[in-house]
Amino acid sequence: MSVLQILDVGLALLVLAVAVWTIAAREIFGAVVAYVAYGLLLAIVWIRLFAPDVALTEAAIGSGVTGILLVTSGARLKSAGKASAAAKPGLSLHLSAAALSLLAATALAGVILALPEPSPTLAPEARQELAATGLGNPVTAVLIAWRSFDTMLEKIVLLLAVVGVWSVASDRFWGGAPAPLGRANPQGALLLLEQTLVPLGILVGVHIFWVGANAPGGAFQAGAILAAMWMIVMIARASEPPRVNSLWLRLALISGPAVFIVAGLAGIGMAGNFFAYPDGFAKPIILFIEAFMLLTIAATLPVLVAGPPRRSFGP
Amino acid sequence: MNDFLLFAAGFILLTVAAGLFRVLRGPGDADRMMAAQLLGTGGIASLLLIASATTVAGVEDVALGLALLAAFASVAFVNGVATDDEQPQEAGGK
Amino acid sequence: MNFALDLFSIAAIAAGAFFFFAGSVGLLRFPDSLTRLHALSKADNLGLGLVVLGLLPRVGSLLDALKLLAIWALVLLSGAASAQLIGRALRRRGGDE
Amino acid sequence: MTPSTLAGLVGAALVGLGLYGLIVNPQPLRKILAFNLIGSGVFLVFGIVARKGAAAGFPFDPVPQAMVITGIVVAFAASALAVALILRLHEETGQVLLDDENPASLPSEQGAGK
Repeated sequence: MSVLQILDVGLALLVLAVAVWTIAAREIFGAVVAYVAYGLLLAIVWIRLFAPDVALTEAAIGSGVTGILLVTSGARLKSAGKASAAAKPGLSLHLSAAALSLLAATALAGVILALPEPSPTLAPEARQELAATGLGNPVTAVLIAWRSFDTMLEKIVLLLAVVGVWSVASDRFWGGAPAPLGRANPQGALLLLEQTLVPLGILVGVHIFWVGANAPGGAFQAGAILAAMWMIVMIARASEPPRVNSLWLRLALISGPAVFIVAGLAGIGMAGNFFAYPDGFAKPIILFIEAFMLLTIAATLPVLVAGPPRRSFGP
Repeated sequence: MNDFLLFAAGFILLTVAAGLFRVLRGPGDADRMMAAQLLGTGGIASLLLIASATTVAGVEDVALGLALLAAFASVAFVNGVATDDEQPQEAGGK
Repeated sequence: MNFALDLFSIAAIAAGAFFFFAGSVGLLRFPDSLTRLHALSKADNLGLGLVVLGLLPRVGSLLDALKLLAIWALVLLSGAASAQLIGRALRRRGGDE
Repeated sequence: MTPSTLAGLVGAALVGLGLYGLIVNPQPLRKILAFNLIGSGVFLVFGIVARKGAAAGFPFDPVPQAMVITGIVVAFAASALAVALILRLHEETGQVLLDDENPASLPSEQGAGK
């Protein structure tokens, strides 16, 4: 057994242990901290699977932004009064749930062990497609060129989620702003972070977006980092969550899918098919679409975390 | 050399994971945050070591993103923990 | 020359790993939260710093070396700021008791 | 056992664990966490499929990886929507549990004004 194999097994056991703790922790806060740690460990597993793009997305959105969503909502629930005592499910439910989960996990494990060898793959087709787009990162090429329909519809799912979150607002708050993310009187250290880390973070985000064409990175990961930076600014109270009826916010939210659809329709005229990019222009078009997707993701994630409007009009 | 890098990565991961025991025990939320922060830094260190040993391209950017998000997570945690006392008793500060 | 660089890497990374080890032991064994915070910041700053130092001779390009240093700088910045934030939260809580 | 198979088995175990937590934990926020665990387990299974599909000079099949990236974002959107619904439920009824056996009827307007 080589060192690498031992490391893999250790990593796997660690991931499972932290996952057990997110389920078993007594308080929600401990569970969320464990979940964020779990996301980080999972990022290392993704690196071991040669998937740095996924590693970054998992760390940024799967663990970082989801973590702050749960911490913030947990704090809001707490500040609105102690959560009512949870009714503990009975032993029989525990046992049957355990049996069901064990069954599901075993079935899935069996499928994984029975995967055909060599397994079917779309990599050769992706390689061909990559040559046509002029990109260097196959994952970006798949996202924006080859399977662009999926990515566009996924952007629309994000929009639907925003509509859903906003629509649970009380009528009297409609058109107002969500509750502030941070506390009044932010501390000095927070302001220091806001003033030094955020510019650096924006730089890193733009860098990750730019290298995404040829190396791991791209609009999703960069958008998540920019979203995190915007949320730090809002936690430090240097800016407030925008009112839901502000025009610029809505333009930012729809720009990604809108540009995507326009580019797709233009493909009918210029290259004869929906989402066909004309020869030689594929790379600039892809980067153009990605730039607006970046904007949409960076705007959508904080809006989803901030939640529905709770104040009738901004201060 | 590669084996040494992997060994170091495993060792760091193991020690900071032992530190994760603080997440379990607490007692306070601050201790939990500290353990998560230590895991963040150790995770970045072992990520860099593993990447250097197995030559996965572009891992520096992933680690850069992780470093940013570690800071973001601690900010969010402190903010989430401290929301229950809203009164401005720290207005002056030091 | 190569051998000397490898030796340097090994020494620096081993020292970094030791600081992580010391930080974890401190986090587990120190009696109260503020001393644990003290142990944590040593591990954060020195541990990662030494590992980055040890990896520097092995990177391919100047840009990658700069990225490694930037990672360390980011962790230093956020470590310092969050230690301050956590310390304040602790002090506030401690005042109640 | 190859590292990718190991990761796939971890994914299977995570799905089971998340399913258990989803059923057993009464608090909705914990249910969302468990739901996310299931999600990441499924993503890991995708990861092993991607790794096994290494061909044509790529160390992985990029198509499942791209699907995982979109999937992570969609999972977050679903969690955010669920959180918004829970907070609204809490504002309306003052409780955070999903069972309607004891519908507490205390409208907490001060919670809404926050």
